[in-house]
Amino acid sequence: MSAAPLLSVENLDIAMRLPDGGRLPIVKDLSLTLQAGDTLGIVGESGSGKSLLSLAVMGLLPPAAIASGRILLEGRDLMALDDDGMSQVRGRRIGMIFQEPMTALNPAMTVGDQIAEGLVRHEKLSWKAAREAAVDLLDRVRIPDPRARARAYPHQMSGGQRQRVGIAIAVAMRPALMIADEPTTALDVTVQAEVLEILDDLCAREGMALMLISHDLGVIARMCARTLVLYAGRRMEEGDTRGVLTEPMNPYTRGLLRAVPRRRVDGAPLDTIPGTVPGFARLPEGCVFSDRCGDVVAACRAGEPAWTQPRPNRGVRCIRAQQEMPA
Amino acid sequence: MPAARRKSTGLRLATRPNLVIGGALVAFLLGIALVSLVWTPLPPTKMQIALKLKAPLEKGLFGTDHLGRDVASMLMAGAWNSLSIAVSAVALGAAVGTALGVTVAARRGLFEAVAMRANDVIFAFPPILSAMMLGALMGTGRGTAIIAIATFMVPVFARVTAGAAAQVWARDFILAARGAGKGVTRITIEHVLPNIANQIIVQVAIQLGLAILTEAGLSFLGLGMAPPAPTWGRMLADSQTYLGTAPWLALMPGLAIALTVFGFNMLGDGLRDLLDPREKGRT
Amino acid sequence: APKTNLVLGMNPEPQGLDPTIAAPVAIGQVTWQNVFEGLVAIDRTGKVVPQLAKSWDISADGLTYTFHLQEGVTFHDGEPFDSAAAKFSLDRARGKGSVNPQKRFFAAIDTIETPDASTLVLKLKTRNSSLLSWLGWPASVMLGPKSAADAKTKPIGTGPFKFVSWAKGDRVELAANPGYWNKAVKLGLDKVTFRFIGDPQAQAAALKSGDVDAFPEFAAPELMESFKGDEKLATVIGNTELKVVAGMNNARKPFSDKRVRQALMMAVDRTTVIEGAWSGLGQAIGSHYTPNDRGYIDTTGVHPYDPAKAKALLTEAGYPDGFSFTIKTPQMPYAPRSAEILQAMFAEIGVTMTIEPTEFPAKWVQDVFKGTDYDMTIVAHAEPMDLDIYARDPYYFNYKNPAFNDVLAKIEQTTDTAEQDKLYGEAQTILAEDVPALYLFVLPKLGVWNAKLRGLWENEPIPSNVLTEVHWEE
Amino acid sequence: MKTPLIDIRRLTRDYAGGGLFARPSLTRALDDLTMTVEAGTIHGIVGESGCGKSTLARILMALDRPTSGDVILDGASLFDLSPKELMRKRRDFQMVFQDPFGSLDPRQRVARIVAEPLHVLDEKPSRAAKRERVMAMLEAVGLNAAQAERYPHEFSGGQRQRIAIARALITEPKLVVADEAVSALDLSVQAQVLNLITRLKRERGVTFLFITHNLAVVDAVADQVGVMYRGRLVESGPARAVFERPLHPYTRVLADAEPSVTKFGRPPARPAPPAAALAAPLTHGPPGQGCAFLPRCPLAGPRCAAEAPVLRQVLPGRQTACHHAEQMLCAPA
Amino acid sequence: MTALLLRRSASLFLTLLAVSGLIFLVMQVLPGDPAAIMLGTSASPETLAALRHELGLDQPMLVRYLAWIGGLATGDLGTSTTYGVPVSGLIGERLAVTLPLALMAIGLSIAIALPLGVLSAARRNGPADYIAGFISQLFIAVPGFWVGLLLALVFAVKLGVMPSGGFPGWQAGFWPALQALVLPAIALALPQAGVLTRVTRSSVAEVLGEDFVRTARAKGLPKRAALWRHAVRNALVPVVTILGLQFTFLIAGAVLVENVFNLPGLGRLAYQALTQRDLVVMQDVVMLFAGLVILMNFLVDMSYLLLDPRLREARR
Ligand SMILES: Nc1ncnc2c1ncn2[C@@H]1O[C@H](COP(=O)(O)OP(=O)(O)OP(=O)(O)O)[C@@H](O)[C@H]1O
Ligand SMILES: Nc1ncnc2c1ncn2[C@@H]1O[C@H](COP(=O)(O)OP(=O)(O)OP(=O)(O)O)[C@@H](O)[C@H]1O
Ligand SMILES: [Mg+2]
Ligand SMILES: [Mg+2]
Repeated sequence: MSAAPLLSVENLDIAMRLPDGGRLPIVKDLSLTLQAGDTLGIVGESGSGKSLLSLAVMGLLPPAAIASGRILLEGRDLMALDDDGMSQVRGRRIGMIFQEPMTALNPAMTVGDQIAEGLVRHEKLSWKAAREAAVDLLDRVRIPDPRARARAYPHQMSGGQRQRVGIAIAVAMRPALMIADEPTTALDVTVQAEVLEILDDLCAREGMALMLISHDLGVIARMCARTLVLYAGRRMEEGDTRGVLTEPMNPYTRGLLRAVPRRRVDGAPLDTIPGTVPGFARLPEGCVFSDRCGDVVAACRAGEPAWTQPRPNRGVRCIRAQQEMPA
Repeated sequence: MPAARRKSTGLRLATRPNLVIGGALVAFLLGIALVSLVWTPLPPTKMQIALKLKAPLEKGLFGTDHLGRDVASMLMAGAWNSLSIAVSAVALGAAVGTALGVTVAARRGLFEAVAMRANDVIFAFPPILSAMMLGALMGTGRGTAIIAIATFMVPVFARVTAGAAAQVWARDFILAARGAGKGVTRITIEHVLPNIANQIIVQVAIQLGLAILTEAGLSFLGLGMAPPAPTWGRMLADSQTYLGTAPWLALMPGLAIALTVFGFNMLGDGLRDLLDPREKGRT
Repeated sequence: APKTNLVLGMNPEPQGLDPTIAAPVAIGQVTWQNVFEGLVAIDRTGKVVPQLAKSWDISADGLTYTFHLQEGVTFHDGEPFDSAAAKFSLDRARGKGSVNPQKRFFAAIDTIETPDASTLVLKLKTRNSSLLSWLGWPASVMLGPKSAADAKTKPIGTGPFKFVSWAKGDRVELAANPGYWNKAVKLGLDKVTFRFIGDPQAQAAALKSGDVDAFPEFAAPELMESFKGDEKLATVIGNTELKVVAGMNNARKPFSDKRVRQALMMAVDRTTVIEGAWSGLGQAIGSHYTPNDRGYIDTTGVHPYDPAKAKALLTEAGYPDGFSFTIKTPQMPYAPRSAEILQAMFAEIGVTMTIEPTEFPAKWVQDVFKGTDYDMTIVAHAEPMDLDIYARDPYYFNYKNPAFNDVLAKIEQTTDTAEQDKLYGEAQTILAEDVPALYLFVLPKLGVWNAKLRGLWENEPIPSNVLTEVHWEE
Repeated sequence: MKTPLIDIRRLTRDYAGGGLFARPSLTRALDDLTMTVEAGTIHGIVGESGCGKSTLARILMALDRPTSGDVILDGASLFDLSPKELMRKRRDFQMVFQDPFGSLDPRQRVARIVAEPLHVLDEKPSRAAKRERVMAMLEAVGLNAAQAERYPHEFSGGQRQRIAIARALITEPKLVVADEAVSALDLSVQAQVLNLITRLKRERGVTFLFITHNLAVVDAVADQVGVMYRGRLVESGPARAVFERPLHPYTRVLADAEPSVTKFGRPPARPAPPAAALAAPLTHGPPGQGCAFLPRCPLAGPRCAAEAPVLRQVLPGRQTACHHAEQMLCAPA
Repeated sequence: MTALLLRRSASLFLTLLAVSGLIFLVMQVLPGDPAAIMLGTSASPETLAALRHELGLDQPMLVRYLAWIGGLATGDLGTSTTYGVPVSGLIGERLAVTLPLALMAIGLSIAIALPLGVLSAARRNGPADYIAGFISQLFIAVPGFWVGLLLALVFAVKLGVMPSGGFPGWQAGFWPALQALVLPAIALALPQAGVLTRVTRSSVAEVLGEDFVRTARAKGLPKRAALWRHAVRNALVPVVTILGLQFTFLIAGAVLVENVFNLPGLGRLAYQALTQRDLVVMQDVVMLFAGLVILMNFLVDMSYLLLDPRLREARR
């Protein structure tokens, strides 16, 4: 049976409503598909709309955001679901780990209860059983002395510990799709490795699909079979991770790779992408990256380059990539 | 950018019914209060006993009271008296109470213990008692009424702000400000107050209504403004026994008070939304 | 059978129930003639009638009063009432540590003798024509030597009703006294509840809902109208002794000038004051005397309402542009209302009056009554026939008129009632002419009670709720 | 040798834990930590989550007081200063917080937030000068002037962190404690910020205490590095040398765990640490016997259980707290 | 914990002592002589002196103060000068009315305000919010004694289903006594509910913007559950603050409503004692108020600790 893909996002646009009544488009014409067990990495400049994309999938966009397009989970249009319907999907079918460990937890509830809560709600566990399960989950995310820590409040934990609690909340119900929005930003490398291991495990053993947002290309390389590069709300490049990271076709991807921190023996500064991210209100004409791109030509400014698929499993938005493509 | 901001002010107002309605109401009331200083349809204290207890429109816009005075004129003059007392009292109470509250939240320790207990003591005195004390000490009149009302608002504001401020003090940006070398006072002014402004504004709006009503109680005891100066509160108190025979006497000041409270509350809501940057994107 | 219980509403709650140790009128309104009785009593017309003294003789020089007491009378606790008890009561009231609010009543008494158990002899230092009527007052009632100390909370008297209970702040309950000495009295009630309700609206609601059967002294004249349509309720407007008087500090300028006082009096239109302050229910007076007092003469025409003349008089007195002063008004409803009207009327003749609300009784007594630190005040004088206050020194009016004092002294010396009445008329005329205070009106007694209720006093020669004759009609 | 800018001496910080109704417990966040930071260097601190890095930062900023121990900053003991002296001193040390969301006042515009520390300057700059400095600083961290009038909630996490960095750098302090300052930043901005930091060090002699768990970042900018484990310093030395040739097994674990753009997919299976290691409570008592890293250590021997290793010099400029440092020296990296 | 309790008790004791001193001083400053008030206007100076002596008013201030607090310490509240009965009994009777009344009113106002405020915050700027806002503003704007009059008019006079006022006492049976308190409780509760609604709304609205509410939603909690389980609890600190203030207000300041319903409550006792200058009762009642306020604040402070674990740690 050629089942519908687990997640398919079609032509998603997200705009923010402005106080004066205007709209500021952020995410433009974004499409992606994810099969069960797939691991997709999303990288991109800060503010490029990665979090908005994940929130759109969760149906938790801020009130000021307006989304259009389609988001299908196993063929069901999530955007057509009401809140109760979405509640059945959230947590259970799609779990989410948030970027912000410090504010994402309820300060007035013990972490154990915050983990247990979803289980009580969806798995119909008793609180006692759910709390037991929460202790196990804390253990699984490598929190030492989980039984005692389950009774701690978020403010009593370090940032990393809180983030692991966030992960425990998200994996509690073994969702089919996990959206992890920079889940390891606040973690040290050993714990990061462990957490990535946990996520890897869930994907491998339970066929969980993973949408991992990170700007750490190392993490992406470690975790994801495929990678999507976003810039200013647009897909810039997509393909298998190894291909994207070793043979980037888009100048932005190349810029990113050059900016990966490494020791410079000569003491020279690290490579950066020149300029700053333009505000969404004043994106350049044509290609959104054109004003920072080293390889820019006049045609880049003429119109937004189309999304092309030069190879199977590889997509890119750059006229130079098209031009350089062998016929 | 600032230019663009300014241009859209009109648009932004249109999306804020609270602010518009509240602002308009308050402006209207203040306008009336100011006009009453130079003009009322009849002198508000002019009695025509022969024309007493006439229904609205039968004599004057809102009828006459038990001494034949023009209710509409009294309402106008009352607007000035009531609003000036209520606004000054709340301003005073809120200022002192908030100052106390934020200081308590900032200093804690012994100061907190002493200040909050002192607060308790003030609050323990029934308002009437403290009002009478004040009356005994400084005579009666507008000033006494203002201070008496403010006195019992101090603990209210102190408590509300102390609680809210303590929560703000627990946030990280306070740490950043301390790291920047800011003292307790500066942090309080620059960070704590703006972040608790919401709750203060809501309280101010609520307490304004209460202040008007309290002034009525004080006038009743002879601690408010001396007659014949009309205040809404006293009009309400005086009209109590006419509820059955001349309902408009109670209805008019009652409505005026309700409108004022409503107006200030709306304005408070609107201001709060306006001041809260996070609200800006919402409709 | 008709009902035999009564719920009677009152406004201020009495603070304590012994009328011989505290002043509030409410004490007498619960206990006088119901629980406690005097040697003599004052009846519903204001006449002195025998009570525990069945008769008396007054010596020709007026210095010896011999009372013949009722026999076989006992207090509710069984203690007998005899001349010893009577002497005890009077000594308690006039003795050294006495806190009787009317101690002056007994000042004239020199000695008290009890030749036998049923005879009481009072020897006076000076003649005193008021003594007999004073002995009828609540402050002069008879208490038992054993029970007197606790009478404040547990009143025990000789009256037709016994004290049962007092729920402070809410009610006092009385029950008929089966062993009442006066067999001529047929009580119509066996249980009486006094309920204390302060708010006029609440009073009205209680009456309309039937929670209270009677309010002999209803508080708000403007609400009387609302009972008119109610067939179940009867409204009765009677007389009281409550004279609303705007007293002036006669020792202070400009009130020390008679012309000024007269001008102010002429600036006042009493009818309008009554209309505005008390819904037209009340009677204008021209001096400190009510129409139900003996020897009353109408003095309202002495200084009739005449603003033009008032202004002329002021000019004559040296105030062509008027002057300014302050009136200290207590918070009882009649006072600020009347004051506001006076304020407007004075304004007509160019006099500016500032109203300063003054808490009653505490601050008023201190500032005005004791301190005489005031220009003008306004208060209702409750005591009947209290003309003598204008002769007292000190008294808050600071009024000094030897001619007036002479008249009063003559009254005291005279036993001939016709002569007395004539002298009272003279005294009234002097006050009306001199205007030591602005005489405004007598407060009416606004009675509202169940239409089937009979026997309550319509008038109030003395503040009271005498229940002896009260009964329900079928 | 010149005196170090910061001299941290036997710093210990205990947190009283336990709730209102629970039994009180003690968490030792810093355990007898001693280290020095030379002026004009970038000194990296790495270590696992919860090892006390932020606690150290707070104490250095005089926002918190140690249970025992002392910090000598620029020759003066930080905790002996009068409040006034401390206030003046604050311009010399600034901090960038780990949490870019909580550390910005939601009710203030960016320009105001960034200008905040300026008030400790002796000569108060004029409004215009202030503004100019703020704008320059914003440019320097890769934000544009238009954004100065916005509120923090209008920015993404990375953008907010740049605001926080701008705020820390505006007084041109001698020392900046950067607690996870770049972990929320995307690569190109991270590179910009790192360049900015190196430039500030080079051109203005600013000293950075650079706390991070990202070894690559430390490796890229730090001159010196200290590795912390459970409240203690377990290794220190020149950054390059430490990562190339770790002298403590924990440093080795760290280096191994670092993901890299050149390592695709799941790394070869490593022996999982024994369960006991993870169960060991972070709340540990007073320094007891044995090495804290013992349960996770591949080199653990009997001595490690009996005797807590102290920090000692093994090579010139390199210190470690491991009984087996020599063994590591010989083993292939 | 015990140390904490000890410290709190010590501070409590000192506070009460300070309060007692202040109260006593205030009583002395009040104009009006209790004896003069009791004896009315006809009393002679020696009568007055006699009464002053009987009441102990002629003693030095310090002696009277010490006698008073000495009595307090041994549970003897003294004897009312006007009623002539022990104050303890007087206060006890009044508390039996006022306490249940205040509790009912508070319960009622919570029952109205919490759902209304939360609903308002959850549907911010929607029609429900505007309606709830209007209702709460109406409650605030209309004075309680007015509501009382209206209620009495409708339920006692027109319908006759409730007593128009007065209090039969608990010995008259639980139900009649309770019935007498229902209308006054409503009259008291509505304005309080109005205030509470607004505080709840603004506080909940604030918390709803926090990230952890989003986390809760991401777990799959429906809006309502996220609202009640996560947002409301974190929004309760200001609500509880107001609640504490209201409770003490209800006990001490409900004179008007007690008047309208003719209830023998503490507020009226205080007012009566004040006008009669029954200083003994005054002192004791105000002392009781102070004690209640302090107790209430203690409870509010404790509830902060329950509600917000972050506040449990001593800061700095
Ligand atoms: N509530 C909001 N109001 C206005 N603009 C917003 C709001 N939330 C996000 N934005 C804008 O939308 C854009 C995308 O934000 P988003 O949080 O998705 O970025 P991101 O890719 O997740 O960045 P980061 O890597 O820093 O987390 C940003 O430019 C941000 O400024
Ligand atoms: N206020 C506190 N009360 C109790 N324990 C605390 C408190 N703050 C921190 N801790 C504990 O102290 C230890 C060190 O915390 P710290 O925040 O310094 O760690 P960190 O190294 O900064 O971690 P991360 O990298 O995760 O931010 C942790 O075990 C933490 O749980
Ligand atoms: Mg993001
Ligand atoms: Mg940290």
